Amino acid sequence: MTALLTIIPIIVLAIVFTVVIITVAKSKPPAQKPKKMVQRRKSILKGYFIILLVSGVVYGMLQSNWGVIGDEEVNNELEQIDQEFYEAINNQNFNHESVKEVQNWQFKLEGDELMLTNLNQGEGLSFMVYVEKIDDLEGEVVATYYMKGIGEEKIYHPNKPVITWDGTESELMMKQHRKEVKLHVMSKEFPIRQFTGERWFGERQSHTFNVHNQIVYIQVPRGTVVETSDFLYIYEVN
Amino acid sequence: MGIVICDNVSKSFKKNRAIKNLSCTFQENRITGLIGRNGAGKTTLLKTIAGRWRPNEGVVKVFDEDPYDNLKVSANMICVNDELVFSPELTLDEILKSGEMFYSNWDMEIAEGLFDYFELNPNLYHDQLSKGKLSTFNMIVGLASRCPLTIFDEPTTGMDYSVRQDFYRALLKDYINHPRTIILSSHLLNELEDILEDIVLIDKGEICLHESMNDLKEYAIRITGKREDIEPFIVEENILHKKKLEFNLESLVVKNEFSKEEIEQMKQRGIQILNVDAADLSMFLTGQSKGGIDDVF
Amino acid sequence: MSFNQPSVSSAVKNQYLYKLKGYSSVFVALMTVQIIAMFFGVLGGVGQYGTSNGSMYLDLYYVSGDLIFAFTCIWAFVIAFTMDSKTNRQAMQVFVTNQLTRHLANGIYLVTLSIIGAITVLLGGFFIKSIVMILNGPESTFIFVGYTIGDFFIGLATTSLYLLLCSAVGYFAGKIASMGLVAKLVLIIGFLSVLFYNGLIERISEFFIMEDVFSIFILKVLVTSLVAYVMAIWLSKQLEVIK
Amino acid sequence: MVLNHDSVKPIYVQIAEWLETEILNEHISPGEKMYSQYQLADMFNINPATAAKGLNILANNNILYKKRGLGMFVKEAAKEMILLKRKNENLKQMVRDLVQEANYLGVSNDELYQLINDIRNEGQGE
Repeated sequence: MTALLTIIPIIVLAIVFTVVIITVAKSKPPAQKPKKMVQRRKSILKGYFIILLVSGVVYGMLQSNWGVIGDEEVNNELEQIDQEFYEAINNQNFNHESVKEVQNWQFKLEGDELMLTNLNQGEGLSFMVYVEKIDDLEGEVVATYYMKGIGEEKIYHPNKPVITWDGTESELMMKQHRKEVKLHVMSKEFPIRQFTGERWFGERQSHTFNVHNQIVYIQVPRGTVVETSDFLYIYEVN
Repeated sequence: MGIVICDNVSKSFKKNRAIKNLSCTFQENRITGLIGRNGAGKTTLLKTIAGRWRPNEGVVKVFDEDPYDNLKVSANMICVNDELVFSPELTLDEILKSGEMFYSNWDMEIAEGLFDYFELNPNLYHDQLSKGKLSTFNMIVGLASRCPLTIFDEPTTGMDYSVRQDFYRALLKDYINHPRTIILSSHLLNELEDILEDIVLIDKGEICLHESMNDLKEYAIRITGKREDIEPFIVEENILHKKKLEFNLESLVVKNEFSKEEIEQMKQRGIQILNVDAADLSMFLTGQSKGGIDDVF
Repeated sequence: MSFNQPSVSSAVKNQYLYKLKGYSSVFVALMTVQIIAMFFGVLGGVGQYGTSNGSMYLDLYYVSGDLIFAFTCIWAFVIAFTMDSKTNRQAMQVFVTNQLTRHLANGIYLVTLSIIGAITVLLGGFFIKSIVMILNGPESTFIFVGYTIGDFFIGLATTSLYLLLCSAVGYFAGKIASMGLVAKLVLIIGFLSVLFYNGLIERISEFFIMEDVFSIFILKVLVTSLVAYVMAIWLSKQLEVIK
Repeated sequence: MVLNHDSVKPIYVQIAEWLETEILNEHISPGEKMYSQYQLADMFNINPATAAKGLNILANNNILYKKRGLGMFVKEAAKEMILLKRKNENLKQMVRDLVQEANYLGVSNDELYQLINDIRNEGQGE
């Protein structure tokens, strides 16, 4: 109910405005040319209703042109792509349509220890790293960044990470610039939400999308010991 | 047949009694004048008849029904006063059309004819009208609605003389063509006495006279002569108004209860006998004291 | 002179038409209130919600006609509050009327206003959304929550019912307010204590807002409105007899 | 005719007299339909009841008679009736007033006769 309390200022504001507007609207038309007054008022009203009707049509067109996101159908589709993506990565099936290679880094490893460091750990930003150990890599480390192959919608794509070698050539530093996205959610009005399970200020986060999809795939020579810092999760492949 | 019957009706506001134990009957298809001074209780009586409120005591019957909150009475009665509130957004023309919608007897031809005659602009709004034009418009609504019971409460407020004469004539002509019960309240009797059939005089919330207009004109006479000549003929209670003149002369208004012989005798003694104007008579009947304002000096 | 035997239905119909034709200022008030609500809605100050999801920070602006809905509810309340005021009563008494027909005509009129209000609330929602999209341009990202014809009709019904509820309560409150100074004070104190008395407002709002079964919601609103309305008529009868 | 509101005579008496004059002047002939109370009310701008009272005076004096549903009609002998009535009532009253005034002024009978003769001659001389 705290949500309800937060809207009390809005209600008070609305009451004040409404009372003022209604007293103004109720006041008599001025003595001079009230005929024009009343006619003008009536035509303004007509104009208002026409604008409202037109905006209904406009919105319908915009919605169909720009596509629908957040719809159940679309969500299911995204979920399916999500599954296919992880499955493909796990099976090293990098040519699958759900996988898109973005960048590839190669480094020369000295010794048999590799330290992976997340430079973003203070910000609570984590990395998901797949590590594959391969026999015929001669002291090479290959890091590849993959993302989901789901079109151009930028809200699905975070900034790509920056991966660098530190001076000792045994520590791989990963950094990512957090991406800020401003989203306008074209929500349904409350009286509709009431019967779609969303209620007043209900679980609106449910509109958030599965964007936790940056995957860094690292190939290292077999026998290398991989150590990690916090906020960096490793899945060993094979 | 009594269209409106008031039996022992009292109505008070806060502590102020507007009408007291008032009984009267308004006959069907007559024009009755309700005459009284300002504050005599005319408006209170008319609003009670119109069913705007319930009397504190007594019974009011209109068309044999209690008018309060009564749809049948409302549909067959219109009460025109200067408090009529119409929509501020409707032109006069549109108000007339609304009237036509509500009242089944509505006569749009009369309404339009009167509109033209009084040069009212049908495109104006009600609250734009001057006091006189407002009364004219309200009067047109009252006439055109052609209700079996039509009440005009001080309908001529703000009208100038010629418009008042036109209104009385219009009222009479429409009444002749479509007889109905009309109650007309006014403090100006002399202008409308000819068109009235009955008159009800009201003073301080009480009825002091209910007569036909013709009887009212013979109700009293004015006798002027020397006091000692007059005195033998006069009964004290019958004196309505007394005025002392120079040379021991007196001018009395008395109830006309004299026989033909008495009148003859008075004439022979040189006593002057005149009729009393109905308007003057109503003033004397509703007056505070028998001498009028002269008593003060 | 023939007597006119009016039927209640024809008297109600005439009064209703007269009100509808002669009082467009209520729609002007509706329009103004909604335009103000739209202004705030387009500014986007409402329903902002930030969420961090790993490598992405989402600033979510919820765009909807919620504010229009709230303002319109208050409009319905205020209009109903003044509907049977002394001036408006006098305006009805000019023509054929009695208490029953007046209240019935008022009731039907308020139902009409509720439906018109509901249509404008929903269309106003589209208006806000369209304006936000046009102002932000096609480069911005919008999330459309699939809006079906069915949603529109559910919204229409629900909004009408909420507006009807507000107007019935407003009609009742207006009658209480015409009771005189003491009664007015009682009304205001009562209203404030309902607002702030622990738990009461929650229970009242839960009763309507948390109801997610449509048919039960309809029943709740209709019964409450009818009770408020009948109480208003009863109160009105008492008041007018006293006077 | 214009009604005289200041007259001692009530309006309905004035109406009755006017109707009599109409008959005497033969504007309405015997056997013809008399004006209705509504026509009279309209003509003189008076209440129809007042007009009816004026008509009733003539009916009571046997100058008019009622035909059911058709209105009032002028009797055949109306003119004679009016003349007789006026002689008996009105003229007598006028003479009474005349004599009274003469007494006041101390005018003798001879002088009065002389005056009447003079005025009659004046009328004939014209």
